[in-house]
Amino acid sequence: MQFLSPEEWQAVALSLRVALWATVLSLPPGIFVAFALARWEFPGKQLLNGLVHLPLILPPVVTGYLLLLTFGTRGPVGAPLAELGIVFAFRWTGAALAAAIMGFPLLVRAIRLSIEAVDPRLEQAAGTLGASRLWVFGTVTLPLILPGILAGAILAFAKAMGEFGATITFVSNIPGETRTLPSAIYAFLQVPGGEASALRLVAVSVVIAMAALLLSEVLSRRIAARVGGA
Amino acid sequence: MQFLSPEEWQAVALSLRVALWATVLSLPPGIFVAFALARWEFPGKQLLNGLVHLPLILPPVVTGYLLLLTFGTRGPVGAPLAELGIVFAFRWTGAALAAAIMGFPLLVRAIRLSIEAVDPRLEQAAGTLGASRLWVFGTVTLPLILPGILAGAILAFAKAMGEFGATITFVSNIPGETRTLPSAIYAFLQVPGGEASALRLVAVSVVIAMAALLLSEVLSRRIAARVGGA
Amino acid sequence: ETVVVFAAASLKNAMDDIAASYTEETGKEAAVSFAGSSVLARQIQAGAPADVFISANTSWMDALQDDGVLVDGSRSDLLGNSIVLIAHGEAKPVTISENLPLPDMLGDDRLAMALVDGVPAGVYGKAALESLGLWDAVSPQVAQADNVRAALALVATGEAPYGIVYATDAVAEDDVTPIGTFPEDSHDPIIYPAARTTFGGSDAGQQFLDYLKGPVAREAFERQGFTVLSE
Amino acid sequence: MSLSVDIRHRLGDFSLDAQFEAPQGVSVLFGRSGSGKSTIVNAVAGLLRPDAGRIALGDVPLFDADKRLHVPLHRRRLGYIFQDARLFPHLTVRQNLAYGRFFAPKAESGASFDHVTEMLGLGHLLSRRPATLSGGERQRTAIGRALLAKPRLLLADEPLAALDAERKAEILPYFERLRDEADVPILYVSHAPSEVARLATSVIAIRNGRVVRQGPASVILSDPAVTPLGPRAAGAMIETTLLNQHPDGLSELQAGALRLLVPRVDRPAGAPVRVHIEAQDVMIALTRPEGISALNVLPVIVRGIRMGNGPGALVQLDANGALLLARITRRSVGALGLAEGMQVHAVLKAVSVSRQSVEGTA
Amino acid sequence: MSLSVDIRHRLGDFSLDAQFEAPQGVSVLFGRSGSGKSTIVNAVAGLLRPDAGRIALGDVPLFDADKRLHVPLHRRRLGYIFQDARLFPHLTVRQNLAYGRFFAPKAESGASFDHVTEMLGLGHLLSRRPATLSGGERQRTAIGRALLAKPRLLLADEPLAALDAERKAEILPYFERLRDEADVPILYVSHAPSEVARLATSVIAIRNGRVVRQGPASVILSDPAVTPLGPRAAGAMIETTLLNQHPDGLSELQAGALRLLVPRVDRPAGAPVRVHIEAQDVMIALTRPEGISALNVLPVIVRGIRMGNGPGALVQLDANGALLLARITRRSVGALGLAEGMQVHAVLKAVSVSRQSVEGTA
Ligand SMILES: Nc1ncnc2c1ncn2[C@@H]1O[C@H](COP(=O)(O)OP(=O)(O)OP(=O)(O)O)[C@@H](O)[C@H]1O
Ligand SMILES: Nc1ncnc2c1ncn2[C@@H]1O[C@H](COP(=O)(O)OP(=O)(O)OP(=O)(O)O)[C@@H](O)[C@H]1O
Ligand code: MOO
Ligand SMILES: [Mg+2]
Ligand SMILES: [Mg+2]
Repeated sequence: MQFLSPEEWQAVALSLRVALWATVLSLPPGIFVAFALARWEFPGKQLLNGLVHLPLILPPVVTGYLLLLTFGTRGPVGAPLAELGIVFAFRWTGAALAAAIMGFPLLVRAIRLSIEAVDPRLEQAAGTLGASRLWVFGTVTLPLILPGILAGAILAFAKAMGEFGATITFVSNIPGETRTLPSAIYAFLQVPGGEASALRLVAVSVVIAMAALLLSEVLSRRIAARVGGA
Repeated sequence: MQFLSPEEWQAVALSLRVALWATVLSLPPGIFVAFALARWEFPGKQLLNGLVHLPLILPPVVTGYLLLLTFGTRGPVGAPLAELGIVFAFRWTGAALAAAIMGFPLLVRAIRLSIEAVDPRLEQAAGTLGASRLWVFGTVTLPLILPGILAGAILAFAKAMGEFGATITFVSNIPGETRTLPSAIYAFLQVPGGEASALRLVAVSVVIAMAALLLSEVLSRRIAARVGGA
Repeated sequence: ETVVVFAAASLKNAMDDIAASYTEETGKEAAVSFAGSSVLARQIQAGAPADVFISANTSWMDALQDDGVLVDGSRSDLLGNSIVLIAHGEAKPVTISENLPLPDMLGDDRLAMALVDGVPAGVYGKAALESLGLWDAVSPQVAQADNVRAALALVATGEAPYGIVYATDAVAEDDVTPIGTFPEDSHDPIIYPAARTTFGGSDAGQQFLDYLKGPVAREAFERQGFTVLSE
Repeated sequence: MSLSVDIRHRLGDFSLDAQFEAPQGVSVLFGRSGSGKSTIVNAVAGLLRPDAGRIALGDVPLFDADKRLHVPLHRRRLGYIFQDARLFPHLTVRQNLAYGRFFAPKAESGASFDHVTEMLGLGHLLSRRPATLSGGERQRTAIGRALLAKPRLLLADEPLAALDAERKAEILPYFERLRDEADVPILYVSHAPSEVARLATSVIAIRNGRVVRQGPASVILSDPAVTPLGPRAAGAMIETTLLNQHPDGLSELQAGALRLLVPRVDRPAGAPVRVHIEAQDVMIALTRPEGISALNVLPVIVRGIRMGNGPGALVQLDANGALLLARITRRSVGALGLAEGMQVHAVLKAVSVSRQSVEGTA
Repeated sequence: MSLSVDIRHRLGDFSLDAQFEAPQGVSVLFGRSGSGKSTIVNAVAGLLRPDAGRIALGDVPLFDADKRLHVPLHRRRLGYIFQDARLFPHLTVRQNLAYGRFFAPKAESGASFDHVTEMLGLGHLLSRRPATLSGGERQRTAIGRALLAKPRLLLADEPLAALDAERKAEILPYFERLRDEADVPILYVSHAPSEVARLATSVIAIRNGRVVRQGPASVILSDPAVTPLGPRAAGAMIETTLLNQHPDGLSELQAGALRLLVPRVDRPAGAPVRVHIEAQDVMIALTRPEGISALNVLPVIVRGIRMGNGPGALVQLDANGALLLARITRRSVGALGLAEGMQVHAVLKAVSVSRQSVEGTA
């Protein structure tokens, strides 16, 4: 007997894909927004900050509902995008979008904290050596905040692996396309006798997330050792 | 016509109470765990780290279910506590517990990052001046990580305001006792045409969370100004 | 060609079996998306590519019909269900009527239900208690969960001594005993309507809808305790 | 290329109002702790935007409050050696050194990597990271990093404070060579009189955010009325030519009719050599003393006498056109009956014209 | 109370193996950048746990590898003045200063807050935060903070490197007073010969992690065979008694038959005064020179001559029991025909026995 059925494997694979894409694609905007919030002053800064945090504050179902309204095939953003062939609704891409948005506040917060911890005098030193702001960012700030980025990314990844409410509300729970691990777990929990199956899937998702966590610890320790010496 | 019905006001007040308590009470253990993870080496460290992150990884409903099994009046932890008069089941205290646990990984991550950013040489300097580890922590580390604590606390608070799945599964939805804003929003979303009512409550929860966010920004800026000079 | 079915989550066990045999017999895939009826209905309103929708209550199906996203004439009442009073552990059966001493049975404890203002099982339960004149007495003690299974879990763990759930949910849980069924006339009939949506491909949807009314599906539904309404 | 600074700026209680020209060569900003030296350097570097005024490097304006011009720091191409090294903790010493080089125009020539690492004794540290370096090693790396960026102006904020005397002596010549060989003006903050005496082309004395005195080092350091470096360090700066090398390790220098014997200066005959003679190393004798270990005894004329508040006095002496300062006691002024116009002898020990105050200009 | 250190430790390629005793007074750790001075100080402070050996302060062991003893740093009660100030950024200057005081035993006496702030010129900075301080202001605050913690041992890692000469001159006396008045040994890292000459009771010379020479400052600094401070700073340390004050601002000192005129020393007659005479400030004359500005001309006997590799030589002179060093050229050694046992005159300028090398012991 196999530990997981083919359908369950499919859910595992899908969840991994969704979480990975969600994390990877939200990194660039996450870093950018974190930097803007940490270092710049601009009108609407607090609004941006609030917007970023919204998915954390709202019940996930509400976020999912808003996503459905906005990015659905009839939504104000989803419709034009659909014309361009970019469809989120009821696709795994939509699951990734939902996961990315739900993880975004975690990502941004973590990165922002570590940007704020970077000594601006080091960046000044890089500036005097001829590095433009962008270069300073790439060669000094970015390497120094790597542990923070890693921490943020792992949080976002873990969140993406566990995200359920917004995902199921936005893209439903279609096997092979949008049925992620948590959706599968949810479905099992809705019917008599589903607990055992649910627990198996929970175990799988815990193992994956723990592995990611451990990896990030090891990486971040290695980075710290490089920077901190010893 | 009032914007919110008395019952809805009750939900708002309850959510605030739950989120505040969840945040405040999870701060001491959060700081402690963050410090342990950031600075100490001990067997089971990775296990602790994993455990802290579990609520992030698991679908909230699963977390709620596990809480029910553990902290229910008949659970292995809930039963002895109930003898002492500490009851979580169907009480707002249980909602606070669920919110605290769901927010814990966010809190710990944020604090941990800022602890890692504290220059240990400052702590050494305090040591040479006669401060024991505890004093060093209280007089040097803690003030320096205040922005991180604030960031973590606001994340946890926002999360607590939005937490739904674990809360309703653990302590269900009892008006005046455990019906938090998200539970009320969820209930509205279950019926056709409930969107308008749900949106009103969403607006309330957004306003509250934004206010908290803004407050934390202001505070954290003030702290930064104190520490960073200028 | 794959048929996409949106089905209320409480149908999962039966629908999984039906989808499997459907594939076996027709060689066509059936992808069933399980979620709460409200979630699925909203998605269909937003243009979800569902061929067939099976709701756990009539109100959401009514809403879709008003929106004009259902294929005319495709709607039918597929299944029926009943709600039962369950107790934690072993318990004696009771007769559910106006005379049921439910408040005394509860004492200071809670009665577990699904959300009485939203989730179908909770709505039916509340209506039943109201028509029996019990609601006012017990309502302060009702613990509402976000779905029937969560309410069931509250009783299974002993957190609440009693609960009201679907008959179909009560059967498989060892730690609870159904001690009485609510009279059919104490609440609106519990009906699971099914229909095709205008966003689905017509052929596959109709074929699956027909299959749902066939003997294989009937057996699967009945195995889970549902009443099959279609002829 | 020269740097001209004219800025006003407030920082809390502190107000800066500084005008000066730093000509080609090394301009030393000199003043006590908190007088505003780092603030000025930061303004030149572009780290700080002054409230008012202008800063220009040659014809190139770097800052002009009226024109709302503020060239961003990375376009100024200034090598800044910070008081605190500010090495990049995530880069090795080698990568730190190479950092600025990467952004420098490839076409322009500059100090070679190998040269700089060898001179600063960094060779064995190249693969280390800053966290494991000692304070001095860190500062040496910072100096190398700035040098390798091919800067148009070098800013050095007490770059040698953390170094031991030997390292200082090793690194100072490189600043001198930069001053003399490259077209790179250097704005140099220092507390150390020996560094000032040795390096300065011009000195800018700062007090409480104001420039209290500025001018060529030779003028300021030889002026008995100003002793910006404290009385001990007052002295004369004399431009000489290397005449020849003696076999016992001494070099003979000439300035007009003046002859000086100094410890060996490694330059070819004919090379110009600047020597600094501290006032306290000069004694005055009425008659030429005989049987004495001092090798340099010069006939001089007393040009001025300035009595101090304490027991000391500064005497300005004219040695055939070259001005010397002698710091002696007021008692001796009286005992010797010194007066302006008197003909006396200046006795200076050869060794007091130390290696540190001798350097060649190529 | 004296500090005894005997430790071995490895750090990457660097290995430390140091044994020394630091008696009451100021022990200066002297050695070039990267030689291991800070590492030793860190081991004493308890910031670093050496691989092997022991460290004790008087009878109290602080570290003993064999006994697995490692007193935690906060129980060692050592005031540590770091190379980088390490002020607490979230506290004001006042709070930084008061920090250690809070943990010190209330019963014990120590420098008063007002005294320390005044001496260090911190009065107007008390409500500021470290981020707004200049480098020197920061270091002064760090010194004050350590002093106010009532330490049993003061560790100072190049505490004055960032200070200007005037501040140095102001702060040094306090270290001296600490050395002389309080029962607080001081372990002091310095590159600056003038600080070493002035402060050191004993000198510990470090090279590549090894102690190459240690002993009382007066012995080490007067020994022509060792010039730990570089040839320029070699000199003699002479214990004298203040004889009387002259009206023209000079003080007369006596050491046996020796008389010295130095700039005024603010002490009562009879007070002991230690003077440091740098070898380069001493000239040798065969006959007593007349009509010369130098006030101190002492009959001496040549005790030893050490030729250097360059043009210089060190001559040890016996002035009635007090040993002097003179640094002159090899040419002069030849020209004057110097030899051991010869009777000559040492010429030292009064001003060269500067205020900086004169200090009293109460
Ligand atoms: N973690 C480490 N790994 C490898 N080498 C190290 C480490 N820490 C210090 N060192 C080396 O140990 C030696 C001694 O360093 P230390 O800081 O004690 O020197 P120092 O004498 O105080 O120098 P400075 O006068 O420049 O402050 C240096 O060569 C340094 O490079
Ligand atoms: N942000 C600030 N707010 C108030 N005062 C400030 C601020 N920054 C600097 N100062 C003051 O400005 C003055 C000049 O500081 P600066 O760093 O230029 O001195 P410095 O001459 O470089 O001193 P040092 O030799 O000690 O490095 C100091 O008195 C300092 O306290
Ligand atoms: O199957 Mo339901 O819509 O969760 O009662
Ligand atoms: Mg400065
Ligand atoms: Mg050091």
